[in-house]
Amino acid sequence: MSETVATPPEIPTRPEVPAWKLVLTLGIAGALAGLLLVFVDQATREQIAENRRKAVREAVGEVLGGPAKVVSFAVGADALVREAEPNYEVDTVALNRVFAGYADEEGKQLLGFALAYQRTGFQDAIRVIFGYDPRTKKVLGVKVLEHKETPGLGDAIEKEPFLGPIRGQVVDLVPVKPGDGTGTEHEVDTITGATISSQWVVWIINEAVAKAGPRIDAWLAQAEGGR
Amino acid sequence: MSDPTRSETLFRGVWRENPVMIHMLGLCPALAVTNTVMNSIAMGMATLFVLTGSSLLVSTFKRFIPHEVRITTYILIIATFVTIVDMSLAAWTPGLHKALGAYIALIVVNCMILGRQEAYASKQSVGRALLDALGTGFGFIIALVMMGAVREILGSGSFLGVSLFGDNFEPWLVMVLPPGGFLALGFWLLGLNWWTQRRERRAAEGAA
Amino acid sequence: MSDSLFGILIGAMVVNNFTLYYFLGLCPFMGVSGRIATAVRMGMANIFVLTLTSISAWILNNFVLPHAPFLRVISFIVVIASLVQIVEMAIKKLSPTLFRQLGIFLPLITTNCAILGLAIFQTNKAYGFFEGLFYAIGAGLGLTLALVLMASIREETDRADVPRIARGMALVLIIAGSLSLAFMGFAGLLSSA
Amino acid sequence: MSMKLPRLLVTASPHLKGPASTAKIMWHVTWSLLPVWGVAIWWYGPSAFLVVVAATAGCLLPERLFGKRGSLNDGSCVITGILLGLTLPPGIPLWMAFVGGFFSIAFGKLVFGGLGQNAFNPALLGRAFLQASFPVALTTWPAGGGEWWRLRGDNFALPLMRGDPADTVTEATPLALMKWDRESEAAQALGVDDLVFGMTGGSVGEGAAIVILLCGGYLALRNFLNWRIPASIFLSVAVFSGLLHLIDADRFASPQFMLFSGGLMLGAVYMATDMVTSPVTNRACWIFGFGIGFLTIVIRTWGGLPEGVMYAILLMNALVPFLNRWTQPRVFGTGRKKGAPA
Amino acid sequence: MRALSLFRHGVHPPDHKTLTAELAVKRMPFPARVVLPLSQHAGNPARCIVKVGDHVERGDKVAEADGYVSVPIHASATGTVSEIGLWPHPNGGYQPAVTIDVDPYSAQTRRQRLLPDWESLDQGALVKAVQEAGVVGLGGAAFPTHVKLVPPEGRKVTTLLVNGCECEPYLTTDHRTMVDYPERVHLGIRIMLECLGVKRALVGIELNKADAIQRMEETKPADLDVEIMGLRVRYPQGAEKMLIQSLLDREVPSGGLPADVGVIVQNVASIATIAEAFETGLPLIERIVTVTGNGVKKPANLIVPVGTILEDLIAACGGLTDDAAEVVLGGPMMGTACANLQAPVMKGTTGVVVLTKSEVRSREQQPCIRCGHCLDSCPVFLNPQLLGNLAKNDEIQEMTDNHLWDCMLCGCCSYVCPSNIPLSQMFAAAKDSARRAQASKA
Repeated sequence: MSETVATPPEIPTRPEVPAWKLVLTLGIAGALAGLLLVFVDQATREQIAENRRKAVREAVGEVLGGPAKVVSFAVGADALVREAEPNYEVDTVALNRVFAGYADEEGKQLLGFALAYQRTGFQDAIRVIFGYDPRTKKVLGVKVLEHKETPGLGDAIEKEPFLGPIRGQVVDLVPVKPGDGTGTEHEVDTITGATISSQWVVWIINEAVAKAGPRIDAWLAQAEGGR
Repeated sequence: MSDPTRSETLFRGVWRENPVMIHMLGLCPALAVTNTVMNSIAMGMATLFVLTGSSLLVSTFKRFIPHEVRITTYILIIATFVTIVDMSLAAWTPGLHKALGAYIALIVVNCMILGRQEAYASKQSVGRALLDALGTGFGFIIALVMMGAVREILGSGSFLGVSLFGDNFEPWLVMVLPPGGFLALGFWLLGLNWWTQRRERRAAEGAA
Repeated sequence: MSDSLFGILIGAMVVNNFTLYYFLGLCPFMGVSGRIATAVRMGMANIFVLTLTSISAWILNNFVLPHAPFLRVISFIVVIASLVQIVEMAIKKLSPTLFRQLGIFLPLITTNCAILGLAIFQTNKAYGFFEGLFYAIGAGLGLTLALVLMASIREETDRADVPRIARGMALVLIIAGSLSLAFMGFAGLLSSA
Repeated sequence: MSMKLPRLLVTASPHLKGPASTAKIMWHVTWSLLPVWGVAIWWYGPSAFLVVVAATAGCLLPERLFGKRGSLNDGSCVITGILLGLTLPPGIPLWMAFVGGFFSIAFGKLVFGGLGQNAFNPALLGRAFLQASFPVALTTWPAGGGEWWRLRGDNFALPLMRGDPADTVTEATPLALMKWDRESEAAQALGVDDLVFGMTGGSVGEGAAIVILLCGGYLALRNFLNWRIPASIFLSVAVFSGLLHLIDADRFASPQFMLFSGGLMLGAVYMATDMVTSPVTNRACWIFGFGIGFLTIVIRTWGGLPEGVMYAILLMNALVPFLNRWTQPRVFGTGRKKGAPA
Repeated sequence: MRALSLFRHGVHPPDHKTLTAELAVKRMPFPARVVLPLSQHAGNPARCIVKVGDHVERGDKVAEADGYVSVPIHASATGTVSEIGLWPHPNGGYQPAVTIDVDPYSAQTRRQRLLPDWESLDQGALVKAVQEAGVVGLGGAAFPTHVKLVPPEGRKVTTLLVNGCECEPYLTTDHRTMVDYPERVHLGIRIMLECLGVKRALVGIELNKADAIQRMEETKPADLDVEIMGLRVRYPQGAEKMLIQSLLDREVPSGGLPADVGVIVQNVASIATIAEAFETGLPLIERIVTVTGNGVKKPANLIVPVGTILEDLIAACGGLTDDAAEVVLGGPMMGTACANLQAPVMKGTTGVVVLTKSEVRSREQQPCIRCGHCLDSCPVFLNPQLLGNLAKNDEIQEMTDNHLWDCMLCGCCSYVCPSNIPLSQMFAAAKDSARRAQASKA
């Protein structure tokens, strides 16, 4: 096999173009492209950000069972930092933000916290948001934000038959095979055929609680103590 | 070479020189996002938009683009259109944007688009370039829908989201998974080969 | 939970193989996979460019793009293309042998979706410098693996009496589909427990 | 001078022919599968019979339609069908077994040009296709016990429709127990004896380890399979799982367990040794088997799936041309060996 | 005595030797005519020096050597040259040959010696005399023996190997030579050692010829450094390279000669013939031929005048049976089939094996299933599977890169192939076309 590099014959008729012309062409093209993009960006940026926030906002509302008021907290090094306005930019890798939902407008009746967290599934990350009541350690509601599990199989983790029964269970959750449960309030029935995917959801909840739980508890103790 | 008619310019890319089925170009999106017909159409439309837009620009300004930097310029133009599509989809159809994911940005490196600029738009009039881009783009959409149809019907038992076989249908999940992409295109090619070869044989028999 | 570097490497290499799972880098996969020797060199060139891409994408992401995220696609493609060009010229000058081995593949790779795909995925996953590096190497190894497997199978099937309707790309796609099926065995590797 | 002369033939040398023939090899393998099938029927009842028949029918159809003339007689198709059937759960709807068989032969063999030219083991490719298509049906393992005549699942589900899960009493396979339910009573109670002699949840042909070994031994003695492949698979599985078991006996299952659980026996003896898709050189056979064992343990231990034999074999199938190329025998009179006398 | 076999692979076909192994060598009656092809040996054909009508006596030269790698041909019976022209050749087709009508009234007696007494000759003259006697390798290849007696420049031969393996099934020529004429073999060895200036000789005999081993041991002269060695029964034990490896554990380098490892190999029948020639003074005009197989009525080991037409030879053995289907000259593994029984016996014809219909029923070729049995059988460690695949696609260059030239066409791969792929035939054809390509390039 010969792999000599064949230099294509120069086309003799093409006139030499001065370098400044090349640079100018690229410059103009680049500038025009940039200009166009800035314009489109201006038109779409807010909408895109809003779409993202909306997704999280709706999810928070869903897993907390429709709170009247939501407060966001940045997860600090050792404590939760309350934010003035609810901020829905979440980083599910770092678990940078949790949300507290209240049943009343004044923020008196705490419904629970919403936590968004992720881990690697079969192919890619599974991102889950769930509501959690720090006082009873109960899960309030679960929603899968994003996953790439097998369609038709692993994607059962985003469906009600699996997620519904998790509601009301107490962390630490223990995944069990359907029918094998002993009836304790820690148990979650996994999905036949998608056992691992469903176990991952359970682990995500456990890990998220393990990670942010102490800070939530601390905040709660402070808030209730201060009252 | 005789000058092809306008309709030839338009229809050539649609079927006879279909970018995916015949020339094997743009395979990456053709395999990656065709697990439903809707995704196929969306991806096809996005590509059509980028292709038509850049063909128009390139053929309009072909006089001013020096040969030495033409590829870079084409890429710049294509990338601009792709970014526009990307942001627009993200803003107004977030669901679709999520389904297509990074593959929208990857339209930039779809060899079909760059190929059309280099081979056609940079040499022809604006009108012809437009026809050619439309033809090729529709050809691309057709190919993607062909893929999407097979994959969605078998893989989800539905077409454009409408269930075809009732609730008890057992979907062939493999078709919506990556292997299904390869297999579906392989299956189409087998069929097309069978068809063309049969036609050739018939023609040969007719001639004899 | 963040993945270990080894996990990222293995993940990019076999679990989410760029070619067989993400359909990236299909042009060389279909075009250059006729011979093992060529496939190996193509793979090497790919690893090299992917690594380079990962580094430049990291630099862009951290120092340039925070100010203008809408320029991401454009800047990735332009920077990568020119970088590869420069490296190509440098190799040509410094080591003609290496150039003969890898050089002719470099221009092919520049407009290869795997390269841009890597840059975008790396950005989406918010990988740091070393994570990105391992991701790139894993992806490159995965591409090489797929290329070499494909090439060695094709060297066999070139001599087989493949039926007329399956000759050419149809068979290649079915082989690729089979490989992709086989690679499904790696699903979830290192991510359970 | 006239001697009555018969018409004489002229053929090329050698004029003698060894006893082996392709059809003989294939039919021997087929016969040797019958005891395995028999044990399966004894355990899983009519379902085991039906599933294998459906898979075989699925294999025969495309071969008859698109194959070369007379290629049905070489027996290879029947082997593919029976092997595919043996790897399926007994309760699977028959139409799925049929589809799997069809895919095996049409896409796993005929597109490559028929017998001898395919790159992947057709039966396993069909199995992988089914596994990817119908993961739930393919991982629904019926429990033992009950009346022998009872079907072990909704075998007669209508084509394209899903089986009725209510018909099935399921049970986890030992490997699944070991992977996800290690603490459970069922896992604790599981002994290697059960794996070797007893009936555990699993595919049609999984339980008959001893019979498979005996039949494989017979085939190896007759040189109808290369003994190096199963030998190296067993060896590498034993070594790798043994090492892991030594490191942490609580986390990693014992080598005996790894050897006798899942489809390892069937895979090592009948699938990996498929002549077409295994290497031709003996050195490559060792590497091939070693690779299968290693990948099996990797997938079983760290992968997302409980069982990896099938994928391990398919992956190594893909490597076979490469292995063949790199293990060419040293031709007589070349290389380092002593040349001139001292 | 040790049972040696250091060569690996090979095959073990049923040997069918019992048909003739116990039958002592007998002389066949002179036929009505003999036909002497001018091309009976490897190298240049001999040049005819008689004309039609000439009267020739037994042992008279009818054709002389044309060059160094060539030997003369002698009349094998007293009679008249009746025809010089094309005649069916055992290898197929027609080739120039001298036909002698045998004088029915001649006594065909032994005549005064034509060759000098060997003890009076020096090395060079001895080699010349061997050429003059028309001796070629009688094991089948018919390579002129005198050429082998002069090792190439720079190679020192230290050992003479005598090949008494006769690993081909059916044949018992060498076997009976060793049983019936062991003294002659030992004398031949003595002459060869003298000729080569070598002290030591090893005789390799397969263990299925116990009587031959015993007779050779019994008659071994005390002053001769000869060792008789039993070898495992395995085809192709008698191939030069395999024999050298089994007896001495040396590998002849690829493309090299036995002399490269200090060895020369001679077939036992050739050695006996040299001894006989110097004993009787007559050149090589007759040889022992095994006529055997289930297709022949009375199998026998016969001393046959070179040039005897196959039809006569077979008639002398009772004729063909009704189900005879194929006549093979030489052993069934490497011999060539011959459909024209007018073809004559040549110097290199070791045997005539007649196979019956049931033994040669043609087997349908099937696709290769990559079982690898051919690799396990190839004595020189080729990859016949790969080579066959390349041959099918006419990739001759690739084949030569994969050591096509090391193939000795022993037929083991074809023998074991379950799919009946005629591998060795394909390799022979490939070698031919490679040779042609080389020739046209040159």
